[in-house]
Amino acid sequence: MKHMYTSCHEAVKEIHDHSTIMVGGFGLVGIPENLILALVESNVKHLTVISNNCGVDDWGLGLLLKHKQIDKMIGSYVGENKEFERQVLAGELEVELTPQGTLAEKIRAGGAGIPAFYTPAGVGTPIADGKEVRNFDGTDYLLQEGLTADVSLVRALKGDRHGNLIYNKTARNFNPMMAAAGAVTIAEVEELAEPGELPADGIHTPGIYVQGLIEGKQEKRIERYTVSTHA
Amino acid sequence: MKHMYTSCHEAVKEIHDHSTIMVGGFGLVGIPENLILALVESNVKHLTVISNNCGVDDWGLGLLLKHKQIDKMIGSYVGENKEFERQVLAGELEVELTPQGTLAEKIRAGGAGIPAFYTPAGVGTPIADGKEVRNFDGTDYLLQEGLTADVSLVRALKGDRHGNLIYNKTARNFNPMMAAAGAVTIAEVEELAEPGELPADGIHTPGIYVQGLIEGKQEKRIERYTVSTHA
Amino acid sequence: MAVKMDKAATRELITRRAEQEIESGFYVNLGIGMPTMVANYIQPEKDVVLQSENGLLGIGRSPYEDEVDPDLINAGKETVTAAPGAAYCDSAESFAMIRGEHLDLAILGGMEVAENGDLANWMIPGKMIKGMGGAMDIVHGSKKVVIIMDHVNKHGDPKILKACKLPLTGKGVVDRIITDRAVMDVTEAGLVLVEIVEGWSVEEIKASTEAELIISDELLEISQ
Amino acid sequence: MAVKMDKAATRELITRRAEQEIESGFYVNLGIGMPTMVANYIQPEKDVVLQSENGLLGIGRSPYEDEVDPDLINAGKETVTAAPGAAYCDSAESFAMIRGEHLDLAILGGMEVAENGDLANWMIPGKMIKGMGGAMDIVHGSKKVVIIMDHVNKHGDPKILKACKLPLTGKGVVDRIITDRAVMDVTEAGLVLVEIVEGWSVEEIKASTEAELIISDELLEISQ
Repeated sequence: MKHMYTSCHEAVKEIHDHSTIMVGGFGLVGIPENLILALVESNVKHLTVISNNCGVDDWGLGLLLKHKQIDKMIGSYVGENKEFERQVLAGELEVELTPQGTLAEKIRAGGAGIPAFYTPAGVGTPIADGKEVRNFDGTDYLLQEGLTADVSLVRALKGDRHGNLIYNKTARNFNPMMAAAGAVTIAEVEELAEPGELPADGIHTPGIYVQGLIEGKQEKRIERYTVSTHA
Repeated sequence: MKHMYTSCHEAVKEIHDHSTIMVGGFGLVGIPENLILALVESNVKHLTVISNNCGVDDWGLGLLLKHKQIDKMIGSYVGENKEFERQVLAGELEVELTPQGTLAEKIRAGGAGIPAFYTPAGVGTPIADGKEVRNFDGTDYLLQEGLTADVSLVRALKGDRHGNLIYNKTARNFNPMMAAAGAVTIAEVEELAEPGELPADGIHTPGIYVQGLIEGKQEKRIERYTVSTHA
Repeated sequence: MAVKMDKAATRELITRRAEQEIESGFYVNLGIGMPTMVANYIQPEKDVVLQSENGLLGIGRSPYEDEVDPDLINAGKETVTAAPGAAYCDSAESFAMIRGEHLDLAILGGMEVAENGDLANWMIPGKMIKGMGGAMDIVHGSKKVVIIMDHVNKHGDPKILKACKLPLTGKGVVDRIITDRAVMDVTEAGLVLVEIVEGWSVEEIKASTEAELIISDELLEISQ
Repeated sequence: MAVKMDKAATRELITRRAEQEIESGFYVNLGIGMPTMVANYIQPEKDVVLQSENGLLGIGRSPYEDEVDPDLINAGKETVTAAPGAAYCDSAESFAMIRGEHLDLAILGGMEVAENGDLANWMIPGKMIKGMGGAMDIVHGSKKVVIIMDHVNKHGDPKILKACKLPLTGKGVVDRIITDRAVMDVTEAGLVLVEIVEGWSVEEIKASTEAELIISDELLEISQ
């Protein structure tokens, strides 16, 4: 049975100044909202954050930016955030941009004990600077190393006390790989389940990757509300 | 909508003399029984077969061996088969043994467009002969290349006409990675479903990896029948 | 004789032409922005599966208001629905599909394309760098990469060049370019003009293209 | 004074001692053969999850006859059940768990172990090679690797050596060896004898061990 945190504040005590953390989500979808809020209140500083995006100015990881808690950001797209831009231009924030598929694979590799792999993405681009290029069967590939974190914060729809997680729709995104790549992984779940309630064939993250859970109600802000009108 | 084969005989026409094929399953669990039977009857020869095991003497891939249809076998454990031993010792069959986790990862890499990766398994063993050894952060790793196949034969519990597959329990094993690593992937399914019937969050193999399906009733032979007795 | 069209008409012209690249049975990734609009024109008789790199194979139409699920978006972060027979997956699996060349076609936007198929579409030095998102993976993974964009930039300067000036997204990755003036194929021999939009002359296309253009023997005209 | 035990008693002695390596909260992989038997002795108050590398996290007891599912086996190909809260996964994910060091403990069999932690347990040159299965991955992935085996082979020759003679399964991978005579730890200083089975003397253990043994200051006796 996993540790059941009594609050998000207790959970984020695993994170210290200078920790490297991974935070699940694509845009604002699938982010562990309450763990991020607790991390803001914890006021830990000098974080290295690995996440596909960096939230928006007033939500998600944007809140950590606003409180200047991030020293370095590793992601693939950070264009939704004015404060991000300001801090980068002011030299307050280091940013390492990685192609999205490479980022996903680097995180998977980290969790899977693969120290490095080759990928075609980024060959001949600024991403290749300082990276080994190697030819396999006539095509050039870049060497990319795995990524791990001290703590991973993920969000799931359901989680049981064994740490098994199921994600909802496109809120899955980076969460499963990050769950595996964190030395400590904390899952914020919308619904807690008892062991055996979740279908064993339908688990997205097996419980071995999760060290603790906390239940949390989600706001789920929408970035680009797009609808069809009835004809 | 995917091609729905009318028979296993039609399906295995995708496989020719000298084809490289992947066949799902761990032991006799999760093997595409009827596709293998049809392949035996097709009498194609000189196959390179990638599969964790090679069946038993009278079932699964053992039937292909008996009919001398395999030139080369790539697997991790081939110890359940007398005819296999005979052919290897007689020099009729080439065998390439690969650690099971490395084999699984090589197949995943092949399907995922990763030409090569590093793994600790096999360092300092005969498996490392002729392979690049590289040190990352003080530990030695072997370079291993991805594997692909001309045709992959997999077995699933359920499949829909979009090619989405769901596997049953430990019959999943190598099937999902092989489905992705075959230029042509043929799925033998126990039950056909209409698109939308399978839960979109519970698909193990997304349909993009599957080129055709055939329904097949399985015998499911048991290698080591082991039971508890009621107290 | 140059052709004047407003922005909406230009976009419709380009996206309708891009739609013709999609064959029944295709798995397709549409980039953010104008490429996403191509979905609006896909002919209903075509059996097409749209992939979204954030983990959805089988994008459906936009939701009605009462169908909106904040956990269901496309790569452009717009709320969408899932088509019947859709499958969700994680980002590693999604890019495994892409990198492993399981997609038949990707339609993406471009800032510059070179005659050798180099593409630049992610950063302008000196401006804030927002990131490449999935573009660098997608250009390597798809069996065919089609770039759709205006033929010239807002200053009237060519965007189809002998060599890209901007930092690349991918080297030698583009197969076809569709603009508001023409369709061009990247071939071993060089960049071939294969279609021309009604109202434009070959000379006008050449004049607005820095890259050397080979004129196809079977040059077609696209009616507006 | 040497101790004579029949094979069943020897196996029980070793597997019961091996069970003590398992702490509550552990994720454990048990190898094929004698290691699988360790499961029979796991104390019910321990919260343990057994992993099977063919894709089951949470092995349960053997099924009753009416529960047998041919699609549900362990890595030894025996029919099993899934424990409450179990999860199935594919082989790549299963070995991602292993290689990524998510398992706390692996208990495996051995043919030879060297004092530096080298392990040989998969092939004998000249005999038919059956394959290494998952052993080469498992020895690298687990936080702790415990080898259980007879102290000497059927000819009475040592199996714990200065250097392995057989082809290796892994280099420097073993943390602890449990035999029918003793428990030894691989340390930076060398192989340390930490426990000795009742009835055996330190001199007898030394005589039946080719590797140099350091005798622990806190040597314990295991009662039979």
